[in-house]
Amino acid sequence: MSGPSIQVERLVFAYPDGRQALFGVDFTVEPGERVALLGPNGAGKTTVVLHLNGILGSVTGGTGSGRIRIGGTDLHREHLAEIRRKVGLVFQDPDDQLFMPTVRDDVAFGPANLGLRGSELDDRVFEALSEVGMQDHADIAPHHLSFGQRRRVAVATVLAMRPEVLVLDEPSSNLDPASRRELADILSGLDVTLLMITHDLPYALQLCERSLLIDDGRIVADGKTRDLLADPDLLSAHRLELPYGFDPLSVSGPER
Amino acid sequence: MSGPSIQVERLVFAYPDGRQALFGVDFTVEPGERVALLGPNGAGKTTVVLHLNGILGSVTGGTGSGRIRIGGTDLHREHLAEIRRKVGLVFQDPDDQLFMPTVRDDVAFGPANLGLRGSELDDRVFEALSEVGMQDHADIAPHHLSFGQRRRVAVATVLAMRPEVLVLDEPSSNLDPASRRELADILSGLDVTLLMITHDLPYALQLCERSLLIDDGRIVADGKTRDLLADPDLLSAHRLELPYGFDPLSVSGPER
Amino acid sequence: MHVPDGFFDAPTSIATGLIAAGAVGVSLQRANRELRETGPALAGLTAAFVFAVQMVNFPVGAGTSGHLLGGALAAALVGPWTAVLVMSTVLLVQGLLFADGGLTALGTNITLMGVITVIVGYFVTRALLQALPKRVGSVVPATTIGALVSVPVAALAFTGLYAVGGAVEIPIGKLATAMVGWHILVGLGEAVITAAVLSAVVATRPDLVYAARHLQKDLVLVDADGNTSTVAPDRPIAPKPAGRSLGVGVAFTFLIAGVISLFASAHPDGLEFVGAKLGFESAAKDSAVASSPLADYGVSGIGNTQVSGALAGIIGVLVTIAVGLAIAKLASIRSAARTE
Amino acid sequence: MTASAGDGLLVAVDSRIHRLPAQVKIVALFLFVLAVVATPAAVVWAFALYAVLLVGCVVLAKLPPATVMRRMAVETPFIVFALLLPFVATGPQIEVLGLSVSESGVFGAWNVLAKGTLGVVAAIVLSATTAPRELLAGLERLRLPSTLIAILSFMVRYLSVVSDDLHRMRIARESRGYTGGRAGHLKAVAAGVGALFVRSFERGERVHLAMQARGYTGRMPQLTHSGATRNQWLEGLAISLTAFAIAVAARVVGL
Ligand SMILES: Nc1ncnc2c1ncn2[C@@H]1O[C@H](COP(=O)(O)OP(=O)(O)OP(=O)(O)O)[C@@H](O)[C@H]1O
Ligand SMILES: Nc1ncnc2c1ncn2[C@@H]1O[C@H](COP(=O)(O)OP(=O)(O)OP(=O)(O)O)[C@@H](O)[C@H]1O
Ligand SMILES: [Mg+2]
Ligand SMILES: [Mg+2]
Repeated sequence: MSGPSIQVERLVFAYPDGRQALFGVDFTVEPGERVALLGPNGAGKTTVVLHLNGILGSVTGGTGSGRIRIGGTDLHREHLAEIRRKVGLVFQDPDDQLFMPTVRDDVAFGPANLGLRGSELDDRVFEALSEVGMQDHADIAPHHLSFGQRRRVAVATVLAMRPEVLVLDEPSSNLDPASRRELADILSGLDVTLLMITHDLPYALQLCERSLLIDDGRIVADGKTRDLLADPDLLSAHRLELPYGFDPLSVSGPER
Repeated sequence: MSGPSIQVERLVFAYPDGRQALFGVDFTVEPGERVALLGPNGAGKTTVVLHLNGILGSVTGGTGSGRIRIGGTDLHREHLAEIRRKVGLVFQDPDDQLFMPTVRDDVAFGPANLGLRGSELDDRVFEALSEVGMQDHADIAPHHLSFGQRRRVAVATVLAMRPEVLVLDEPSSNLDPASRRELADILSGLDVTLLMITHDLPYALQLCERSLLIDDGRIVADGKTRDLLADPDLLSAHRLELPYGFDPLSVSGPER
Repeated sequence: MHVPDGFFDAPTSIATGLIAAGAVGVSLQRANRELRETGPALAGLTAAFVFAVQMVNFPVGAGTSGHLLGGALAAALVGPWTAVLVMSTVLLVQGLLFADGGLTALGTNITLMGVITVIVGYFVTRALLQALPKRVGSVVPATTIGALVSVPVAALAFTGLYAVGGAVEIPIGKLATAMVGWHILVGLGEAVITAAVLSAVVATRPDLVYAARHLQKDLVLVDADGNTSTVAPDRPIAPKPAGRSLGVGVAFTFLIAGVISLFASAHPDGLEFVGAKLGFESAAKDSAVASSPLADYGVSGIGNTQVSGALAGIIGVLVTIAVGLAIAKLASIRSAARTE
Repeated sequence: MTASAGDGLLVAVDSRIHRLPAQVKIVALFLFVLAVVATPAAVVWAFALYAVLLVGCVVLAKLPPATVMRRMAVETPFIVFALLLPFVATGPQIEVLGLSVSESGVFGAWNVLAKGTLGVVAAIVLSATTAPRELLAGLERLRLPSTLIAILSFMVRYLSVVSDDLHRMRIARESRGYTGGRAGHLKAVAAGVGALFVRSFERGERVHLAMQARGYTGRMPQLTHSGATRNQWLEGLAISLTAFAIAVAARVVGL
């Protein structure tokens, strides 16, 4: 890739019902970085993230302005397919992500579009499902899984595509604690650029060196996760709080 | 109420596609108790909880057996309406819970079914929305809210009914940390019997004196939350883990 | 097939309006039992789906397209009475909000697309279920054929109405030929969609399919002590076993075809009986070619062999049934092989 | 997530017609269409007057003419039919532009076109000025049986669920590298239509259960009180009454 993995400039966006969600968002993520996107409910996190592979925004005819570059390529209509292959997006709601009749088909869908076939495809699917511990559920319909299981499958569908940029919208919510840790292990083992939305600040600290704090459709802070979390005024101004008894300075983060 | 708030005996249940989810669940919750329901993904937590007001199970013609009593009343078809008035249920997926065209109508739906009208109804709606901090969004369509906002409205819809027994399926997931604390404050201020599913063990400790641990459709532990969380073997056998650096003995729980 | 305002004369509109009102009235009473168990949500969803399905204009060769009706599918899913209500609701919304189908023609549209497709679809389905192996999977081929038959029959009924109360006189034979030939193709599309939807529902939630409720397998349960027991599955309202369905279904189908042939015969131009094979072929060809640059409802070109619409209609229905039975046979063999 | 069917075809501007209660508009629409249909096709001036009335409505409702034109496309099949009528209809033939066409066919074509078009435009005015939810309230006020209302309200709601689901499926598909183009999408939708149905079906079921959990017993609580005043009735029916007057005049006076 030439240039930063993700480059967002002056992004402005309003939903079709007229509510403006973004008021000029700017940030850059370099290749290989792991960045957490923090912020209160309704801050615009999901809205930003859905722009990154052209689901929302002017590229698909939405109302907004600004510029997005992924790996140096402008997010233009003609590059959409290519960019969507590069950027793997795990949606906040697993139901948005799963649409095939069985878990296996759903995970196979992406790699099959990349041209994988036969045993190679099966291996890829099995591997992705094993990573999230769902290999025994391959033949079930996704909507017959528990919510947490669906979330795990949703992560697997994207892992199976081996994207260059991995964007996750609250991947750890509804996961049991062990799965949450396992997911962190998987994510920190991957060699990708990572952008992760989360409300779990210790999780952000554990996985991401850097954090962006967004509120009311604007980036209000950008810096080392540890520094952000150590600033109680900043946190409380944006409805963020550390869990009781948690001290960001006492825990080792990913910086080492 | 005469007798325990919730009494579940030998509950067995299979989903229509043939998957058995519960293999004999027994537990009792006394009036005024706050109980956390813990367990890994796919353990059957949601399935148990959906039985408590007759959404799943033999009472509505489902496949299963066992007996459920709410406040001493058997969960029979003829008591269904009464029991549903007593038991307020917040679903795991807010999209299942919100179905009216605006947030206001959605919150008003329950109380209106209880017979409230006019300004009394409006007050009730406003109060419930204020409790979750969504009073400014009353006229918006629920599906135009962010995920966390939808979850808050879902909680409000049930609070507005002032149930005697409050059952919550992962109410804190997708909430920002401040909302999470505010929700805990609201819940601990209510004078109800509480049964709450959560994957957030410190949250369980903070709110609930007692916990049930369920795995593979069976109750595997029942006791003081503090004791359960202090048993690392039990936790790790059922995919539960305390967050890094968290010591259940160091924190004050609700027992005082 | 949506009829606009002023398409039929007043007596026809009023008569079909009365038929529709009667059908809806009876359905309202009878559907209450179905609805109490399953709730309006499922019916509403079926309505939304039928609506969506009617929006899908799928290509039927030569660059033209037709739209599906969905009556047989609705009947299989929610039961015939509720299905009539579902279809009526869809048509009402289309008329009010989408200007699709005129409001004064609402009765006509309900009769054609709501009542006839549901009745034909449901009877054919029930009749075939008698003949097919007694298991849940049989519902798919049975309803598929119900769907396949219901569309051309509705087209025939349309022609019949036109013969009675069309604002302008045109050769009914030609109209019937075009309508039926055309709608056999639409019926094929309808069959495909119906099969796709139903097989998915049957595979995961057989308890949701009204027509299959009495065919479900029992479930095995393990209780707290590890004892196994077998219980009957969730079975809200199952259709009563219908002994004479086959006869009634076939009779109804031919009644419609026959009534139309009467009108057609009364018409001076529609009386040239041509060989059956030839007639049917040219009917199919006409409808594919003559209407090619045009959207729906092509009327076959002029100067072709004059074909008796009634004959073509009956042949069309017969061929449809034959093809349908063959598919049913195949499908039931295949699904039997799969369950083995 | 984007274009939501929940808002239906409403053109969100504020106008006199938008503000009228839905039940008034529904009744007015029915009466208008009845008047149109009852008018003999030969009385051309009556249809011109109807058209003027409708154009007045469109202007009063501040509807963009382009939108109205676009929505008139539903009529296309019948325009086609009407255009064919002169050629296929029987009866005495007349010469038009060197072609021999059926006299009754020409007449019939005019009949179908004029009445159909007026009906379509009138319905467009209703749908563009009334949100689905108001429409429901209006139908309920008009005493449509509650069973139908219940089905209808769920249908309206599920139209947006299903269309959102379709939209989500498309996005989920594309964000995983699907480049099937239009035909490919159709194929994928056909393959996924069953899954989509079950999924929506189960969501419908869960929503119904959620409603029951909040005390639903089969009747939606009346949350809005949109009774129409007498002035509103008069205002709304003015056009329909004019149309009726025209229809009567047309029958009496003739050409
Ligand atoms: N489909 C939509 N239509 C209209 N407004 C919307 C829509 N989705 C979200 N919004 C609004 O846009 C704003 C930002 O929403 P967004 O979903 O990006 O929040 P978020 O930061 O992801 O919040 P959460 O943590 O709750 O998921 C909110 O005010 C929300 O109400
Ligand atoms: N609609 C359904 N049809 C068939 N099986 C189901 C359905 N819903 C859940 N299951 C299965 O039942 C089991 C229990 O599911 P349940 O939803 O109760 O889990 P849970 O404890 O709530 O998990 P989570 O923490 O992930 O929400 C799981 O194995 C799941 O796959
Ligand atoms: Mg979000
Ligand atoms: Mg659950």
